[in-house]
Amino acid sequence: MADKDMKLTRDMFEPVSVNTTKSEKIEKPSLNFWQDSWLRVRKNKAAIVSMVILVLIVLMAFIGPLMSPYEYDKQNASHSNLPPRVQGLEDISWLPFDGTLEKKDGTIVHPYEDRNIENYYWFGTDSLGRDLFARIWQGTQISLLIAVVAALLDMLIGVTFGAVSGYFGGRIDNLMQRIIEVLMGIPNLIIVVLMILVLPPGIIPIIIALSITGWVGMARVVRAQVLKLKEQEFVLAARTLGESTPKILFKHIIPNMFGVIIINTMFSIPNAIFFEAFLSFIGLGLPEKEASLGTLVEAGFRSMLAFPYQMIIPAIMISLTMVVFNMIADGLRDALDPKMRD
Amino acid sequence: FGGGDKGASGDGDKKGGDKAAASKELRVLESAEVHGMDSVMAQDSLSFTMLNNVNEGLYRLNDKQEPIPGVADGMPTISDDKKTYTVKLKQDLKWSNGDPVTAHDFVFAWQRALLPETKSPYGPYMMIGKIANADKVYKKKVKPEELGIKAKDDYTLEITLVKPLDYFTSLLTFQTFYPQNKKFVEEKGKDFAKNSDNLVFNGPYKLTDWNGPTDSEWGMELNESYWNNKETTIEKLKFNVSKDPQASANAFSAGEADISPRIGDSGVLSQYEGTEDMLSFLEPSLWWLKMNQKENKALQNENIRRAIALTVDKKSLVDDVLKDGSIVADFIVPKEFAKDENGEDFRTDENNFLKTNKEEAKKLWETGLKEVGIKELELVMVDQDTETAKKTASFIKDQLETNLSGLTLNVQSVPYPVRLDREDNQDYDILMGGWGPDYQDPMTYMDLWVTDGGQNKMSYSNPKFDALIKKADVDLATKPAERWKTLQEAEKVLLEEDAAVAPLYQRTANFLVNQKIDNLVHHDLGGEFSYFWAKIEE
Amino acid sequence: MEKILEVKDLEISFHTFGGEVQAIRGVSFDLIKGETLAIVGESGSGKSVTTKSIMRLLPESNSEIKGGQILFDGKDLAKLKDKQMQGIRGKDISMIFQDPMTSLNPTIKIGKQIMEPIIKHQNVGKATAKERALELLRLVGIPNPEQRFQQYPHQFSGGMRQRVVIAIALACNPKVLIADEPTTALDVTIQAQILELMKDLQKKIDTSIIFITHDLGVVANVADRVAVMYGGKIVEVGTVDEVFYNPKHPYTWGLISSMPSLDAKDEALYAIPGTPPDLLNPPKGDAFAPRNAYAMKIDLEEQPPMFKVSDTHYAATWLLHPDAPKVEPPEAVKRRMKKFLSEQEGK
Amino acid sequence: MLRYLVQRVIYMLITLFVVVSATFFLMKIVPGTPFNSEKLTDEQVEIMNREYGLDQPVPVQYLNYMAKTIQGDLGYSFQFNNTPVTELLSERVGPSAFLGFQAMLVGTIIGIFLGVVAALKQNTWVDYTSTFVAVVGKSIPSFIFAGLMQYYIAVKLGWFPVMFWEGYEYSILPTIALSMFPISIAARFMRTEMIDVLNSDYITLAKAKGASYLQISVKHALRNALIPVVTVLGPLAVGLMTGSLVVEQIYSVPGIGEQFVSSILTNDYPVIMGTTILFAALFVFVTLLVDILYGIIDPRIRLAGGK
Amino acid sequence: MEQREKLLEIKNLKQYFNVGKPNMVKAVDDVTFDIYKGETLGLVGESGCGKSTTGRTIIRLYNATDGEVIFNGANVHGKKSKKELKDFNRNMQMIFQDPSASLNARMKVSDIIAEGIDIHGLAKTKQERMDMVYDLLETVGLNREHANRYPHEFSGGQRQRIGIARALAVQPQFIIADEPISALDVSIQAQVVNLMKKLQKEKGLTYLFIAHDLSMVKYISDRIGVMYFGKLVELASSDELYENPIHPYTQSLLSAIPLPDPESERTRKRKVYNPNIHDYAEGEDVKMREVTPGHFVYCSEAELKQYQAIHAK
Ligand SMILES: Nc1ncnc2c1ncn2[C@@H]1O[C@H](COP(=O)(O)OP(=O)(O)OP(=O)(O)O)[C@@H](O)[C@H]1O
Ligand SMILES: Nc1ncnc2c1ncn2[C@@H]1O[C@H](COP(=O)(O)OP(=O)(O)OP(=O)(O)O)[C@@H](O)[C@H]1O
Ligand SMILES: [Mg+2]
Ligand SMILES: [Mg+2]
Repeated sequence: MADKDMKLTRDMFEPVSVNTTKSEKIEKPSLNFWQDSWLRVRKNKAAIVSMVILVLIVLMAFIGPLMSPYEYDKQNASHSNLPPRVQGLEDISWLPFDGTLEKKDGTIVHPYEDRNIENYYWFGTDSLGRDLFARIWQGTQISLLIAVVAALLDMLIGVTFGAVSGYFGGRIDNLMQRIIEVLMGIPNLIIVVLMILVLPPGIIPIIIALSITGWVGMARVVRAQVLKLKEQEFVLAARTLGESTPKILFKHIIPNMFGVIIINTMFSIPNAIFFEAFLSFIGLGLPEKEASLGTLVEAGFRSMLAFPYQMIIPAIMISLTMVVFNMIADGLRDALDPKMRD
Repeated sequence: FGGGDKGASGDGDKKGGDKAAASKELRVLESAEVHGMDSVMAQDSLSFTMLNNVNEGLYRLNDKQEPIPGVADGMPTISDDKKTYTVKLKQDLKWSNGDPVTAHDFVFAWQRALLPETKSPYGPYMMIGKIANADKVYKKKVKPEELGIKAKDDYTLEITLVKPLDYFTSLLTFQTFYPQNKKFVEEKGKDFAKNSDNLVFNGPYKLTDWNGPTDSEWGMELNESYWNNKETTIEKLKFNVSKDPQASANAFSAGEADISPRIGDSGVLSQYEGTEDMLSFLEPSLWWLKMNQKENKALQNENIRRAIALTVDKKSLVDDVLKDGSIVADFIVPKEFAKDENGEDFRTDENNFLKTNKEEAKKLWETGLKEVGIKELELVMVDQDTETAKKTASFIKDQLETNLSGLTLNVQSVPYPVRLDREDNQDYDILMGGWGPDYQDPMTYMDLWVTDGGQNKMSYSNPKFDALIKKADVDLATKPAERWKTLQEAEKVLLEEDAAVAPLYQRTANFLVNQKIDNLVHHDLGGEFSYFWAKIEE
Repeated sequence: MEKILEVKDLEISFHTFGGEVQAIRGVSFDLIKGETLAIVGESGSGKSVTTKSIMRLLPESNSEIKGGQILFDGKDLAKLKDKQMQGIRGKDISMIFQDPMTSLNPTIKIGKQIMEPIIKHQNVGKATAKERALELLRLVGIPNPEQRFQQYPHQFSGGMRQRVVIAIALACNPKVLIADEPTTALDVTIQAQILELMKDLQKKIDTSIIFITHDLGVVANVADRVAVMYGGKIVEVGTVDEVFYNPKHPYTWGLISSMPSLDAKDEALYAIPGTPPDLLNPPKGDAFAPRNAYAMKIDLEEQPPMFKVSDTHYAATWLLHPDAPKVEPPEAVKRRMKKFLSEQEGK
Repeated sequence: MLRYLVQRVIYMLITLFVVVSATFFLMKIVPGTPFNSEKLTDEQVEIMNREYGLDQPVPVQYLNYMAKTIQGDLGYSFQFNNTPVTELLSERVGPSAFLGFQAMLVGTIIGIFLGVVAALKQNTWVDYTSTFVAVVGKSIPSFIFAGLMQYYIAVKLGWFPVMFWEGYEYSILPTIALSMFPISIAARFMRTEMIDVLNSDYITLAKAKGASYLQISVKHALRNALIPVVTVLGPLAVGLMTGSLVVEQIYSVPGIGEQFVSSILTNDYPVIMGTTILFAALFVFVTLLVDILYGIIDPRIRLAGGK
Repeated sequence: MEQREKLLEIKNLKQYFNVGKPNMVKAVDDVTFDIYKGETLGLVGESGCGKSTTGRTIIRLYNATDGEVIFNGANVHGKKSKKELKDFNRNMQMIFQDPSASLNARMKVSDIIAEGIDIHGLAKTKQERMDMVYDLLETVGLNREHANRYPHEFSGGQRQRIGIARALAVQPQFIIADEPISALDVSIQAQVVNLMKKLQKEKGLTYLFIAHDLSMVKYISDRIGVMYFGKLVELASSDELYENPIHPYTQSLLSAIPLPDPESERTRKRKVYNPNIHDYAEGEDVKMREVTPGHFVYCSEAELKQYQAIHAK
């Protein structure tokens, strides 16, 4: 078995001294948690595409209102309800940008010609003659703002509450869990309406309304994680070293929940967008002039059949944003959740 | 499964509309529930409509908004001082349970409506100051029997007024003045009007399958004992609640409904623009901006108020924003509402005030600001949270802020009860509101603005205006022509001199109605429709 | 000696985020009817992957058999269809896993879990299957089998669960039983019981066992032959006596001398320095070379072939090459060898 | 077991009590009056306030309310001319509960199916499609979805009635609209759990027994994966059964969701309170139910609970 | 060896969980023993018998239900000032079982090791801190390049050594090692055990070494305690225990260990322990009794006689 056709010279059998310290060397480049996670996320094509779209949406939310020649809140009632018309695309009839509108009975109307309007409104105008292109991006900006702030608040409250409840356990935990139960028992519509009616109208009461019950989910997840982590040996090790409780929470426990926290926050963003739209639907959305995707889509819904573009474009925006956030959250869950790791 | 058993009757007719029309049944959508069928307690327009169709007062309105005899046998005999009305009743009218309809039923109902513990929203409001002794009865100073309505005999009523009221016959068509079957009401006690089984009817139809104020589905069928049902073709009606305008329009389009609720959304309306499906009525209902003059120095300034009133481009508001056929209102008493004996409209083409004039407004604004000594002004505008209101408010905000430099308008769209609350407490600077008539006379709009008037709620006070109203109300009660003039003068004071309120538009009501339905009669007062005159074209 | 299973030049890779993990790099061994072959080696050396590949239980999504054959009954298992494989699993070849706490389905009654393979493979009715299952429970020494039959796994202790798993594995009298660290998670006393049980049963049904462990004590107890794995390869194979008393591969030396013997107390234990090879980029030469105190130049260049020591004993180390210098094994190994040599002479 | 149940019920009652109390006081902060007529005279308002006890200090009102509630008297609606709240609720809760239940059923079945299929065919087009359906189901605001379905399926195609609540076929479109959310939630959760379970040791053992694909997924994996899904779906079911304003409004379903919103917007205190009690009771009940269900699905918990 | 200094005295230690609930566990039930300065006390017993709980209660991770732990003459449990606590934390440290769970995955190795240094302010400057970390890394056989890496990049043995470095950072006198090698590969266990022995020699450390691998325990320990169901059943020097196990449980335990020697395995006979053989009467005083000098067994008076009789033979 030993004889094979290879040239073995005697000197090859000289002992070499192996450096055992060298054998402890780690060849792989150092990857921290984030880099490692990023590698995983990168494999998820849907998440990556979603991230790119999200970046585009965010960019447009800020640039969009400036790109349009019209201001988002500038009314021009005589230009109301104009369908989308885009320079250059107006002659391509299968694109919905030719400035025409089909009526219920199938007739095509040409509002721009009929009303002698020279302007181009890329996404059309609303019932007060405001440019929908500018409004939609402005609305996206506001919706994102509301959603992100609400999600961050959820995170802040939820993590603190959950961490305290889980870490201290016992009676404190019991009490805090009861509080959560009660909060979940109170129909949150009451709380939301209350906030919106009691506080001056605007973005803030909506954010507060969203956050006031929104954090509960986060708190529960965090608590469950803390219960698990606080028994972990690295936490015990920190305790035996004499680490203080807040430091244990912030240095050891919470960083190890980043994955879960991020995933949850990512999921609460679309939930907030959704809820804002719902508030608009029941007439408790942002006050007029301001636009959010919720108010836009709701206004569009009212003229869904007459001016479909007024609903469809914001509906696409809102759905796209939600899809994108959900996909990213899903991707992150697969990448960050240790449970899903192979 | 709550709906299952109920649906048994309606299950077969999938394409309800067409089939229903053929079988002389109409399917009607309403945007709210019927809140109550006790005529004395009713306060919402749907309840009024239902009552108008299942019950009958002394008179009812016809398609020209004129009173015609109902329970009454002919028009009233009016005394010379115009304060005493004697009404003969038809002799053989019956309630649906077989009891006769008598004069006592009216006396009972009226007294009941007035007593405070009944908590009738319209009773005291409609009677005090009009019916003799109403105030005293209300304050319990005299017995209810002292109220100015007496049954001379079973079929003769004598009604005494405090002062002459030209519109009184038309007022008698109002549902609060309907008769109530005393025996039945007392027998049922708390259960009265709880559902259709606890009701009696003396009108063209009987209410059926109505389970009470929360019911979302009910019907009407012909009342065999009604005196005037020979020519009635619609034998049955089916009502459903549908609160979403687009959904209602969808049901209509799919043939599942013959009559939609009132639709205000221009987005929904514009789909039906120019089709025969749309039925529109110019209503005597007026919308305006109230300007609270209680504490706000700026709004106490007439120039500023006028500037605000002149700025809003009302034409654009009705044509471009509302797009529902509403018309510009440069007045406070609506068009096509009050007519004098010759059929002349109170509203002439001349007496228009506060017409939109942006340039003028700018100047007035500058002057006004100087007078008050400020450069900038921030005002809170309260409006209701309905779609139309919000859109209008947004338009107004834009109009005002663009034209009047230095003005910031904070719009607060609130639910109805909150709006009422804030109006009551005068917790607003500008309030977008409106008013519908309670009776067919300009006064229903004019006396709102007298100093400390119950509905003033904006601290407007001008002795000259008060004097004119008082004069019209009392001194000229028997001189219609002069009274008319005086009221027109008062309107001028209110708008032209004081710019106290800024009228915006007079509303048009729009409904989708199956083209086969003819002669669906619409009313300006009380109930919205009378169905029993309607005909179905084949 | 009848070969029941033959693995030839098996090569298996995993496709991971980091790249291709060459977990098995040319493994060959065979299993003789009725014997127990123990596979030892450090964590990650490829013991489980080898055995899982026999059962074709490697994750489909990212594993790949790159080469070699697994011959069983004349069939190459590596090439069988899923359906055919299902007919072999549990019937001809069955398996016991390391962790008895997680290998039973927590929501299904014990009895049902045992009956499953019987119904599947033996074409019998429920009643017969139940009979058989009860018999198996009795066989693996579970008291009150009738009552236990109706219970859920969480009502069993760890040792009892492992017995149940063994019962499942033996349900169809398999020709080959693969036990992947069946006692690692158990207490020593229970481990001893389980080992006795397995040996007992093996005699009764005459099955061949592949026994994976890294506990050399257990190997000494159960094995007829031993294969030592390192870095995805078998580096030494022989009878249990040959491997324990006359090891040839320096890794085996390290393994054996890192165990404290009950008598030697004060001398430091021999510790293999360094860390296991990175199978993402396996070294060019002998995978053990970087940790090998006896490494030679050639170890860094060429992978050693299997050198024959005796008919049953082979080792893959260049030290067995005639040209290699004679080296002294560590003290603990020498002590063992002495014993072996004296016995050899005795024979 | 009995002791455990009794303890749970006591906790439930305490929670309920706190929820009701909190809601009572919260509601009193909402501005506006419950008597929304411009025409009522001051005397009438006073009489009404007296009659409803609204002239008393809030704590007294609270005690009165609680006393009555315990006797099963939830008061009368302001908005609906004195209809007893109990009557009102019992009339409205039926359709909502029916729809919610049906949507939950349809939603979970479809969602679980999608999730299971996605997990079994992980990273294939099946998985991606299922994920896409789940995400989209969660991403389109329900009023848009309900509105579009009404127009295109009912009006244009005429497959189902446009609206109303008169027979079984009337419940189909609302059910579909309502079930989108449970579908997506169940699908996503199920997929995660299923993948997790499929990677567990006992599944490997089942494979080693020679069990087929189908047997493994149905007999072994499904039940174990269901356990965590039940926790999410429980509260979701409460949300659905207590009515959805959007769907009820668009399809004209006489349900409690729409009713509840309007009662909040019109300060109809007794109705708000009544609905809250109903909601909270259902919530605590479902929480208990979930725990019991947990025990049925998972024998480990059954025993722990019994201790 | 007679006048050895006691570092730790454990007196009637009890640790019950879920007191008052139906699922109460007496994890540690009236355990008494001493640990002398510089020695290694091994603690063995089957899974769940309370070894870890004993260790964790000693180091205050749990509040003892009853009993005393006296360390350096002071009671560990009970109220303590911040300073006393810090002192205590510096002097007593712990090494954990699971090398991957005992290191915070989100922290760099340098920060993990330096945690104790930071808490107790042992380094004045950043530089000093890093130097200490490098020192410790080298002490445990790693090198300074490793300081900037994350735990998951290390093998099990390396991680365990990082855990040891973390414990050493505060220069403790006493270390509780809770199964420090059970999760490691055989070939790597030796690394850790050698290291621990080396450190003991160099720094005069005292260990409580918890394990269930008896051959390793015997190798490292001076004395060994055997636990069974929350009770200490036998305590003796390690040679004595192996040669003359007295308590039947100990005998059974020893007879169950397979040795890496095929020859002896072929002949080994396993003894089975049946707790019923004791047959203690109600209220009988069962406690640790010294059978021969330094050899304690948990038994009744009658059993003591019996054991001594057998032993005398
Ligand atoms: N599913 C997988 N994906 C990627 N790599 C894998 C997978 N399964 C095993 N490996 C790799 O294959 C190699 C061999 O693993 P294997 O499980 O066979 O080791 P082992 O010898 O059984 O170790 P242990 O004693 O820890 O069980 C390891 O390097 C491991 O990382
Ligand atoms: N926090 C706790 N709450 C309740 N019971 C506990 C807790 N910690 C341990 N126990 C119980 O106490 C007993 C002793 O546990 P311990 O971990 O000390 O055993 P051990 O001897 O270390 O076992 P192993 O060898 O498995 O580590 C066990 O029955 C365990 O279930
Ligand atoms: Mg393995
Ligand atoms: Mg332990």
